[in-house]
Amino acid sequence: MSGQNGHAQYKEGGNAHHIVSPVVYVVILFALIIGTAATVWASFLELGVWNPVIALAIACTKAILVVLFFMHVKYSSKLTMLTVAAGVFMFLVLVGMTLADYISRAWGNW
Amino acid sequence: MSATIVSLPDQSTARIPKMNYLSKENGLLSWLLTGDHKRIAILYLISLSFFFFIGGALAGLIRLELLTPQADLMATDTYNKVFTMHGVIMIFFFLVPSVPATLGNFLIPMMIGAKDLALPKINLLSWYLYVAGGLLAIYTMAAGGVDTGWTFTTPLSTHYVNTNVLTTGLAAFIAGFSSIFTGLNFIVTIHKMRAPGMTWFRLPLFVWAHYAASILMVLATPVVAIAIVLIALERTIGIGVFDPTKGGDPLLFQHLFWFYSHPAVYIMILPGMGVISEVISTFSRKRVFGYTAVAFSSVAIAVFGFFVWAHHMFIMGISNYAVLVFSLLTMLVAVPSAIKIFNWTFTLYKGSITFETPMLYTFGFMGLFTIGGLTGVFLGTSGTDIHLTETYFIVAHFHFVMVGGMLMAFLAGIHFWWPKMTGRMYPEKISQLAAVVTFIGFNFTFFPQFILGTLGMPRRYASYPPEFQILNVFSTAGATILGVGYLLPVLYLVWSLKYGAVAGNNPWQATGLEWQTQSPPLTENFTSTPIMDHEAYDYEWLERQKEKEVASV
Amino acid sequence: MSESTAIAHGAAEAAHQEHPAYLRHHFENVEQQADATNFAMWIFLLTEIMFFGGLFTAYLIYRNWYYPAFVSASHQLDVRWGTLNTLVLIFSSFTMAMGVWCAETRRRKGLVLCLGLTFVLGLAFLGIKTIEYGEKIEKNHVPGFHYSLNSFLDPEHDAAAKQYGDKPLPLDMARHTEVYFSLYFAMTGMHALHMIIGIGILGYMMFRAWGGAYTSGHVTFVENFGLYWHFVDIIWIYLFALLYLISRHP
Amino acid sequence: MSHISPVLWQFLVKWMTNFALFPPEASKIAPEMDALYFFMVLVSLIGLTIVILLVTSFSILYSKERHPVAVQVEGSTLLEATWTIIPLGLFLVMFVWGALIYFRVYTPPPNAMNIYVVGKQWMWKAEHPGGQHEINSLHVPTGRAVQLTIISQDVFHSFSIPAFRVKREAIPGRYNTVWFEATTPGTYHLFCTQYCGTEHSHMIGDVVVMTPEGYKKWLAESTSGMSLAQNGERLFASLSCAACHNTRPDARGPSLAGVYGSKLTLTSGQAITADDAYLRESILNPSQHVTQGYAPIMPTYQGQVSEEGVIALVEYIKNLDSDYRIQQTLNTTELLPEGEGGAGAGGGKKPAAPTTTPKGMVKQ
Repeated sequence: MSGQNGHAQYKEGGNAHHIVSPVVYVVILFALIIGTAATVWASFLELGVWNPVIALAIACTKAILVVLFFMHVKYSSKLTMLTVAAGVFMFLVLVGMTLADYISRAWGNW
Repeated sequence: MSATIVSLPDQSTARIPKMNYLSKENGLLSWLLTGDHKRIAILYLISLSFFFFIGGALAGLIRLELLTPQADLMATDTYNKVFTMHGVIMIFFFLVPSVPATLGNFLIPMMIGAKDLALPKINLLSWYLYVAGGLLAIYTMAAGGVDTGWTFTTPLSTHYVNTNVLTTGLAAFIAGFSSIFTGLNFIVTIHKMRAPGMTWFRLPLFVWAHYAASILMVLATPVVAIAIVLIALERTIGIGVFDPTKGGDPLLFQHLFWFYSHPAVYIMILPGMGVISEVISTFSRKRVFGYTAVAFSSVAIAVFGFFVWAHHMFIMGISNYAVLVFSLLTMLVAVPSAIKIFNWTFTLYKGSITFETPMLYTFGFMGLFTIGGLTGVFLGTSGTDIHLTETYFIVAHFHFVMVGGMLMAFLAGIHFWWPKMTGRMYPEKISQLAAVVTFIGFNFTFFPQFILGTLGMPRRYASYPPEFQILNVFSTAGATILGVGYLLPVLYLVWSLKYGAVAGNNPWQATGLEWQTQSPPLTENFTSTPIMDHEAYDYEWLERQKEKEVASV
Repeated sequence: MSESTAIAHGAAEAAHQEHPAYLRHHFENVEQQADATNFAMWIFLLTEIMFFGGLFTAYLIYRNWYYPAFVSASHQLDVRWGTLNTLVLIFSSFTMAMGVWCAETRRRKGLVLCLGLTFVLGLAFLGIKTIEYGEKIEKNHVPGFHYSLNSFLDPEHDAAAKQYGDKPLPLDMARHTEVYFSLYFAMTGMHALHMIIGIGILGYMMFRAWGGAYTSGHVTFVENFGLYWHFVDIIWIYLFALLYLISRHP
Repeated sequence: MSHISPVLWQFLVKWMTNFALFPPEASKIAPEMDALYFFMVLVSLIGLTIVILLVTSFSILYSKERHPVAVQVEGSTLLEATWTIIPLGLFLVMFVWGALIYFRVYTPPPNAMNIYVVGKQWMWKAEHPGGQHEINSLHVPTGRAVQLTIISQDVFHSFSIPAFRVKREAIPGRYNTVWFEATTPGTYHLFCTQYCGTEHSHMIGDVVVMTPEGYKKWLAESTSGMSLAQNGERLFASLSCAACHNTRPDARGPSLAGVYGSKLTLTSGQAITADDAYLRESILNPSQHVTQGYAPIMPTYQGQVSEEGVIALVEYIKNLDSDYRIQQTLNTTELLPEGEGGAGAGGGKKPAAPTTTPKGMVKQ
């Protein structure tokens, strides 16, 4: 966590807002469309256990692209990145620890 | 008069400053549409007290019913509704918002040297949400009540009761969003609105505690919100997420519910701990022992608090291995609380202690919270939890932490900052009496319940085997004393609004920024942005400050 | 009042005169205000993650338990509608991002156009969703009293199921398709609710943007709404992968 | 004493003769759990005393009168480490100790005698293997491990016997187990501790612990004439289970003889031990529990068999150690007397639970 005080950050004033160029947006848009096509295509293949893995991997890639570029996180402060990370982490705690109970219920004899 | 405690201003000349946040505007609308965090805090204080006394009246009914082993005062059905509403009102409409929404709202901007919270409109919105939720809860009571218990256990709440589960759920849902917005506001304010020189490690511990609690509010509350939504959908259109007859797992509801409701107890207690840190430092005139340890223990409680929820489910048939993990993590979360208790104790060491009312409440807090915390370990230990859970032991433990801990801290804080909020002192002698009465009444009420729990008396029973009666009579008798202890402050605090001695800026000679401005403060809090040039709880700085002032006069 | 603690904050005082109207009184300057509201929006999105997190947890558990039911039930969703809706939302995210760019570069008409496109795409998404819901209602796939198992017990007579060569599910497994549809309606319903709220705010923003409210330097509102809109898009990306694309191979 | 009001006096007498401070220890696990309990009480008392002593002595020593000027102390890493590590160590001891007890309470020994418990709003029904059927009471012998297999028919309940220090939630849709070995004959409380609706506080009963001889006598006196397994057998026949589960070479289902406790491989490749929970699940959700080599053709019996019916079936299958009985059932299916084996035979939605004895009819 930053030790500097709240106001000092704003004194400089110059800390100009990063404006993302539309070209980047267009590139991301196409990447997302390709991702959508790829994930639909992959779901029609017989890949066994890899089907959900691929679907989730593509979904995560798309989500990361949106977060980084459309939501400007790539150009944002560390605090914003930390916030996103905290959100993902707590989500994983909720899912992971709940699932851990369900998975380990099958161990042992009851 | 002594060297450290300055005298109150001479009563004949003392005046409440003409310009202050209370006098700035008049009329009901100026309150209902205000963006001023201090006015919103007062609105909260009034509405919270209202709900506290409704919840308290319900508690009185519960204790009266339990005076005899038979369900004779009311039918079991009525009793079930009474304890459900007691739980819902006390938890969602008193404990969760209590310290943060009143004292936190009032003080956080002042403590960090800001003019207001970052999002004043959201702050007002969260008060309106709170009131809307509260009115819905009251409506539920008028419309026949609800008898699921505040835990909304499925499938009871979805398929087996015909009472107002939907309105109660909606009330809790709305109150949840009120709490989310409060927490969100605090986090943003603490990050972005600190005055020049106010570094993280110069923040008062009150602010640290609220920061930790806010993280919990923001991350945990939405999970119970979605659980309530699913219950509502299950009741209305009959979806099958928790319904075992359709293949759902009712334990999943327990997971989602406790993912919020366990951190919720830290949401309730952490701000109280913040109050204790401030009070104990001020009245021993000493920096809090191990400032960093206390600050980090707040954060540690918040973080570990997320990993322990399933200790509410030890006997429900979750995996034994999950029980191991959750039990171990529960032990870890107990440690920061122990650290806090000892650090507060050693704050007294070599201090110069005075025993004003807030300090008495603080001593009460330390004793009762120690008992409450240690009995929590009984329940976190998986083996003894089997015997003690779902009995009056749980009830006693929870009330020791929440009423003995949280409510004592709330009252300590209200008394401590009363001069700042109103500009007037509360009457000292009678308030000391109230503190002592509360402490005695509390122990009478809830200590017997530990024994009842060990004996195995289940909670939420309208009738019970006769051999439990004597302890229940003790408990009910204690509750009447406790009731007196809670009524007294209302009377004398209201009295003091008009007749209390004028307090002056800094009656306690405390170091926080909130004390370095007039009482009651201006709407903008400070005449100009303060600059923090010293550590928190720096009493030597305060001394130097006063010398300078004397010299300049 | 101790004077020395509250030394007049010279810089702030001097700057006071040149502050624009949209700067609220309790902030020192525009930067701080923008930063604070942006951070607040992110914290709000955190709560949204956890809100949907509960649903995703439920989904993962039941998908593991009742995999065959989930596969057969997901075949009842039309992957073409789903893909189209995904593309619609991705486009709307793009137009929203462009809208933010227009606001930042002070293009009033461009902003109104982008917001308008986003608005229309949002409505299109909801329209398609309504068609899909209509299909479910027609086939009695809405959980509850009228829920029908015909498509799963007798896939031969069900066009959607036949297309993927579904075999009839045993009765107990077929019953668990209701869990799938419970989650389907809960998840897409919550998502649609967010869309509706978003579209409402978009309408308000278009109105304000026409008056030039966001193209004079004060872009925080548009930016923050953009964050919300992109977040809703991300949720859909996952919903699409989890609800529609469990396994489509025949 | 005459100046004390007689009413109050009466109360006092009543209370004093009817007053408890600590529950009786009537099971083998109880003294062990109490040992941990008292250890924790001791630690808590010591901790509390330390805090109280420190606060009181500091308050006296450093009150403003005695100590007008405070000495600023930053903190002490050594002290803070002490009160981090010592509580942590103590808590970890409690954790390990508690976990050992927890695993004991919820891991029944293999030779335990099994009693089924069904919770419903608002009563406990206990089914003994011998067909004895109780409501809101439970008779158990001393000196013998008793395993309870608990399930709820509607909402969450919780089966609690404070004198034994055991408790287990009764949950709809799955079996939970707990076990104990009673040591002292007597009558003890049985509570439902999970809030379950209007009559929650009336869902209480008695646990009667008897000497082995007394228990034997009780068993003989309260038998309904048919054991649980026999009831199961009747149900097995009326549901025509034997049509598939037989030993004929063309049998469509696996033989159930000796299946209980054996290791099975499912079609999913998962290896599983056939326990009570598995048997129950494969009756109600068969398609998820198909043994390797068989087609998933078994219909579900959800909605056709009550929880008690499932229990009877499970108990019947548990006791099948040869195919002889199945062959018998196969031959006698048609010969069943009218009315008795009618459960479910007509495809009725809610069959009269064949296990319900006249005694069980008392309530509901």
